[in-house]
Amino acid sequence: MTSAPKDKELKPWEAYIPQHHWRNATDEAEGAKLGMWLFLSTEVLLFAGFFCAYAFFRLLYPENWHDASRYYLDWEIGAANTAVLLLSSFTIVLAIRAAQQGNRGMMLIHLGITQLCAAFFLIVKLGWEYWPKIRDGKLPGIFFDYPAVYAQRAAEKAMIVAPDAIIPAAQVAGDYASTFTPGAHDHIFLSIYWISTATHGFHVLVGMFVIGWAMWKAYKWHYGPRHYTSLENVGLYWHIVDIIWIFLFPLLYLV
Amino acid sequence: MAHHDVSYLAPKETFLKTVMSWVYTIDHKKIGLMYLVAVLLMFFLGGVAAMLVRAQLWEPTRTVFVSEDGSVYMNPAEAPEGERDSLKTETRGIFFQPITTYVSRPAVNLLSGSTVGAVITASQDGSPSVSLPESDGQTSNPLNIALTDDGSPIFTETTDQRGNKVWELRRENPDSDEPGPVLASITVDGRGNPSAEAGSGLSTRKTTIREPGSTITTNNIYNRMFSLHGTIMVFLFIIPSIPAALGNIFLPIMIGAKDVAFPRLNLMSWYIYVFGGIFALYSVIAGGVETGWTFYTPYSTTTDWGSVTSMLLAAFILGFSSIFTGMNFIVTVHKLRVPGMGWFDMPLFIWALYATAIIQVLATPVLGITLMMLVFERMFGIGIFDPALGGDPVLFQHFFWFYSHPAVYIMILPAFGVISEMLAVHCRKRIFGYRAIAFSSIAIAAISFLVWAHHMFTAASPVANVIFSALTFLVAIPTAIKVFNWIATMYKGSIAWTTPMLYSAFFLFCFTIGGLTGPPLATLSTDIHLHDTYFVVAHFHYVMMGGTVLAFIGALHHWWPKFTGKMYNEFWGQIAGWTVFVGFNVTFFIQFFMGTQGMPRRYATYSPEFELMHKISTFGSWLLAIGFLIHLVVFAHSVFAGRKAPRNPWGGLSLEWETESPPLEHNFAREPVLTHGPYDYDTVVPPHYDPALYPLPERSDNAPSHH
Amino acid sequence: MTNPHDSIEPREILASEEHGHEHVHVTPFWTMFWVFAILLFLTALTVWTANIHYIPVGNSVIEIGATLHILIAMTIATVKAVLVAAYFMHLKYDKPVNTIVVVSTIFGVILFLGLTLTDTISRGIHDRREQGEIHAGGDMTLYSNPGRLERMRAAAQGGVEGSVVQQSVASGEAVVQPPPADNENQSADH
Amino acid sequence: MIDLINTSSSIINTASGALADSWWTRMWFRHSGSTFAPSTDALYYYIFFISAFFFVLLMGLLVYFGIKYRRRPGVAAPLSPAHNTKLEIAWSVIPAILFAVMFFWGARSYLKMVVSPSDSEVIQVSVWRWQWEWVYPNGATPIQNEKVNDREMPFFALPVDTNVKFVMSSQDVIHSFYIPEFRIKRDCFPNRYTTVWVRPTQVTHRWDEDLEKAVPIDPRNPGYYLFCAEYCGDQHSQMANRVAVLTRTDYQKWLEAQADTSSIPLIELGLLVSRNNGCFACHSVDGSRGSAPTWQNIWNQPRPGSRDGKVDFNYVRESILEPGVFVVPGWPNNMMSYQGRITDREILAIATYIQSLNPEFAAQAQEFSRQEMEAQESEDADPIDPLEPEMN
Repeated sequence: MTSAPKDKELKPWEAYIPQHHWRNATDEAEGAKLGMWLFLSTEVLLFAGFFCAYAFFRLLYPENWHDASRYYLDWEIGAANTAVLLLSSFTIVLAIRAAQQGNRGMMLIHLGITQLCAAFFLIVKLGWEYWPKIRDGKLPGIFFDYPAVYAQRAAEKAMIVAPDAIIPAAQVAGDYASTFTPGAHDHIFLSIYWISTATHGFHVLVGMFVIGWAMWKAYKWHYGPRHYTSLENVGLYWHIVDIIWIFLFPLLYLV
Repeated sequence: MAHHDVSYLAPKETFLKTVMSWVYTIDHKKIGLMYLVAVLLMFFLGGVAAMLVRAQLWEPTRTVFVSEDGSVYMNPAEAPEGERDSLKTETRGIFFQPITTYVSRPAVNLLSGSTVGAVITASQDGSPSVSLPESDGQTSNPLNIALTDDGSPIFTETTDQRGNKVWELRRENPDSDEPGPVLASITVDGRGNPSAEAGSGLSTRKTTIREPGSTITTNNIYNRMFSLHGTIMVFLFIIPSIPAALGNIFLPIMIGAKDVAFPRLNLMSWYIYVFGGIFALYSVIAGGVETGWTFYTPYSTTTDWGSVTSMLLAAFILGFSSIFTGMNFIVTVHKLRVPGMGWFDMPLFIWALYATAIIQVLATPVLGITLMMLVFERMFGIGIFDPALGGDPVLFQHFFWFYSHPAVYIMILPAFGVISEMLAVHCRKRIFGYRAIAFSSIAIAAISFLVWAHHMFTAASPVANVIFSALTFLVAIPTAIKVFNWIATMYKGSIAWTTPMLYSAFFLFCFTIGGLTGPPLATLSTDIHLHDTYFVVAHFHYVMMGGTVLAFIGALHHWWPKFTGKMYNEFWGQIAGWTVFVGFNVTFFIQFFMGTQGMPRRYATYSPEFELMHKISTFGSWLLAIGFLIHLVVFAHSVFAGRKAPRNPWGGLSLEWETESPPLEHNFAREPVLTHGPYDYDTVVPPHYDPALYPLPERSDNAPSHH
Repeated sequence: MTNPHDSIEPREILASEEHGHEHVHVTPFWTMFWVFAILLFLTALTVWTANIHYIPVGNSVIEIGATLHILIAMTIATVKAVLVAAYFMHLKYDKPVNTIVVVSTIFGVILFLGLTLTDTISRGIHDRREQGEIHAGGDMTLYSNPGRLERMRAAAQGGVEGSVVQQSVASGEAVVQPPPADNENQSADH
Repeated sequence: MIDLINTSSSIINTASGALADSWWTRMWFRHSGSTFAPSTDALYYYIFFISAFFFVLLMGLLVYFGIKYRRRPGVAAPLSPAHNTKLEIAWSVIPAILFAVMFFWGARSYLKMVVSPSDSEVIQVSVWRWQWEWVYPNGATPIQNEKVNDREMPFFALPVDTNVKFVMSSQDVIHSFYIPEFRIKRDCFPNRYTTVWVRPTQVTHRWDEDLEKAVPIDPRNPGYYLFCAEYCGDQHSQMANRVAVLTRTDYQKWLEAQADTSSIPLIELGLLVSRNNGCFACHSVDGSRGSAPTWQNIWNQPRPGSRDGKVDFNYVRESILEPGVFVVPGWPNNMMSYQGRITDREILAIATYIQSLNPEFAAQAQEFSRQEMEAQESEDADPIDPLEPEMN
């Protein structure tokens, strides 16, 4: 074989050659993707632990669970975060599309939007959800401050001056919060809320790091029509974070 | 030309470079070899714990009568007439004496009515010291103790009636020369354990600095030993033993690949294993766990003893190592088979590893989340598993066994794989029912997820028990099929009784016993009686040790020439094999009878009626240890003085026998071409094997080997 | 690490037919956009259905219970997840092996949840709890080691002012503070 | 199918009944003590003989092939088929059928263990580290003790041919209620009740009027064991108690005697009650160090910070009923409350017993115990005020 001098103008994605033990780049890309899917399946089974604990206690204490969900959590915040995560999933798909078309600018823009969405998600989570809960003693397990929560609830109820006629109407409107009384197992509900959302939040954080890494590689021209395997895998990871949230959101915030 | 044409074991130019070539290696063979050394080390550690467990059970812990000259009597009447009055009673087991003091710093806190106090401490040899409270920068003496010029308190040293050394701290008596009342005293007994007492009649109170775990009884040491044995053997030895060590070395070679799919992930898996191992060893050093390897709540959430959290984190981390290995193997098998190798051209070891990898990937994450939740439970009291907070301990058992039951198939499936390989090679026979064995591996992997609650027949609800009992029997069928196929493979073979073949036969013997004692445990009413007794212990060891460990040792001999390039001593290998086999059966067979007689497991002591059986079992464990030590010597001898191994010492047909011994850095000089299946012993003379030594059967066309 | 392809010129590889994503399916923009829109719509639908508890029918109302709610919400969530997996995650266009991985994962999750709940549902803990046989969680007086809970609570609430428990710790009394709503379930005779 | 199982199980039941007490049954199992034992054992033997058949078959083939087809130089392995569909189907289906029989049979006899008959006598079982406590229907907890492996442990009796249901709950970690002779086992959980029932069939003990306790009929058979089968910590292996089966009449006499502790002097009763409640698992009486303070010489010792400031009747009472209120500094607060499981007289007895452990106060304790006994015996005596004897 001839050994021509290397073409300095080749971009990294054009010059990409597979690792030594792969027969060709297609095999390598498919193998990497299969590996990623296997990793995602471990993620799903990891979260299955939370879902199983959730289902178990929900079946034990259905009313308590339902009321706690409506009282302690704001569905507006959850819904906003869901929408943001869906948007970020969409933009990362567009980033991959940009890579397939060799459009580095669009790729960076879309990855940037994804990063902003992830940051938005985390800021909302920490600032608007975690912090007020920490302040009010709505913490998991034995950290749950029943006296403080009861006192707070009593104060809230004192402020609701509700004529009898209004309450059924409020119920019809689904405003369970107005009749809520803290239950005996709120601390377990909040335990599951905290550990599952914190684990999910940790995955979002990890996602931000890997998306940042993908942005750096995109900036350095590592992704192009013929090679964007790791970008695709980052996308897969990000989508699974999204899918887990799709399930966590209604379970924790809505029903 | 390039240096990847030399053996993977070949040293580099300098020693440092050689070391670095192992530290940074992404070569699956080096990683596998490092795994192998590590798991053997762990096997040794877990084995020592097992020996101590059996030693403790040599005889029950009893009250004995000790005379002044140290003679021991079971009954005071046995003592000579004159000594009977002075007999002291002592509780003793054969091996572990009760240790009453763990922390060597007993202290007496002398509170003098106000908040200021002084702490008197003694070191292990009993030498006392007092720290007095500081006030206004000067040492005050609220207790009126006689002080020396430099301010240190004066102790008077005496001896009590028993001859123990006693240091006394007395209140100063300024009015007369008579010593004042005793404030506190420190006594050091014959064994060197200091104990401190506050004097009576004073406004003092006794506190002894009792750090958690300050009293260790015989039982407690025993409990740590069996927990140590369980955790080490399960998480650090048996799960990585065949897949991560031998699988890593041979899976790519046997499918003709240069490496596993993700070599860097493979290296990461190894370092994660080391990292997890460090956590586990730290836990052992920091006091060990006494929860058993199952970590049942609420025991594990409430025990203050030892370092449970560290062990939980260790198992959590080791889980990732296992997951990464599994992912790697699945992708490797899917994508890196040599051209022409279809799924049914793969050696059965690969099928077994593939089935194992499926379980590793699907089950291990649940263990991860379970242990994380348990760590949270211990640290933050989240109340999911802790009944005191409204949680449910049975939920924990479900979580735990959802992983840990499939985990026993992670342990045994690779053993099935190596047995298929060894039997075919050493019987020189096409494996009987190739597809049945291959599919039964996958079937076992699938069914293993359906049966976990048979570990909970005394805990779960009756409805669930009936469902799980039925599902449990499903897993017995593919397992039975495998055993029948292996025996059928021997039919009309040309059986060479080498050490690997010997171990295959031992495996068939022990695993059949282990398998056949499964149905009484899957059947509900008999399991209720046998649950948590020695019957379970014996069954488990017949499957795990008689199955996996014997297969592992056999596989080590089978592939030893290949991955080390040296032959081992056949004669001593077989001697050691027979010792292990006899020792194993002596140790564990008697335990079936203990179990049906109702001897519960995890007992530090027991009723005297079980004594003979326990003695036999303990005796067997010594034989077992001797057998393993002979193996160790044989391997060491082979490494240092073994003769060079040929490429294909057994006449095997799978691809690993085509390459050099030890293999090249990239396994093959050039990509191998598949010309025959792994079990075509009827028609093909194995590569690199003397055709004169390999007569082919009459009817075949005596096709020459492809070389 | 050594690369056996060192001696091979990159262009040669490019010239060969073994390209990474040679025949890859380029993500169609509008398909993805519509999937995204449907996902947003389904999110809104989840929220909307979750907040409807009664459907007025003439003079009466039909009640939507918690079970029905959870079924509706989970069905919608599953549809969303399938959309994300099929389109965003490319399962629809990929080799079937990835789909097999996903299906076996879901199989594993269903087994885990399903078989665990077979036990926990059928043990009838809920009924017996209502008959007063079983004490609800949080009844900490039953616990053998109240001191541990005290210590953990004290540690947990170290900085919180005015906490009842903190006072009890300070006064040296190991008073366990059970959740007030649970008082009627406690019994002293255990 | 079920009929077939019924028939076969009854045949085997008869056969195993005939085998009872042979060396063969003795080799495997302990006495068959309940109605569950025969069917469980019979099923076990069914599985055993099937297993033994297959084991002998397979190992016989292994050895035979191993010898017959051992490698000979220059001799080829003869051709043989690599698979045989009929054979393979046979060895898949036959085990499946045998397993199905095991499952149905096992599930049938198991479900009988689950549902207790409605006429069962209910015994409340409470368990904690490391002690079993049975509360009989008349409210009694046994005062009879028997030595089991070096330890004095409470002795439990059951009536023969009577359905007995145990309602069990644990106070701390998981324990498991296991009586090998009855072939029953069930885990006990904290915060939850589990049940198990049994119908004993063999009388092991009789009521001895003179000794006022149950004694073995055959001295070589001192009764059954009650084991804890779920690992629960340090003294897990020492949670063994004797369980005896009496005739109905003897059982009634035994039960009445257990309920009546009034004839036992306080110091003696204190020792009994402490034993039965597992106090000695943690507290020693000889000054040696356990996981709780010793009782030796503590009477009248100062306890600064407690209400009375020293160990007296009030202090002991409070420590038993509300152990968390004052914890001796330096010791872990891990004692559970005995509120509701112990009578006033028993508390008084424990306190007197502790008093008697201090030589200085031993005479005082004896005297008080004697006075109290006299008061018990004279019918019109006022009940003694436990705070009365507190003299300094």
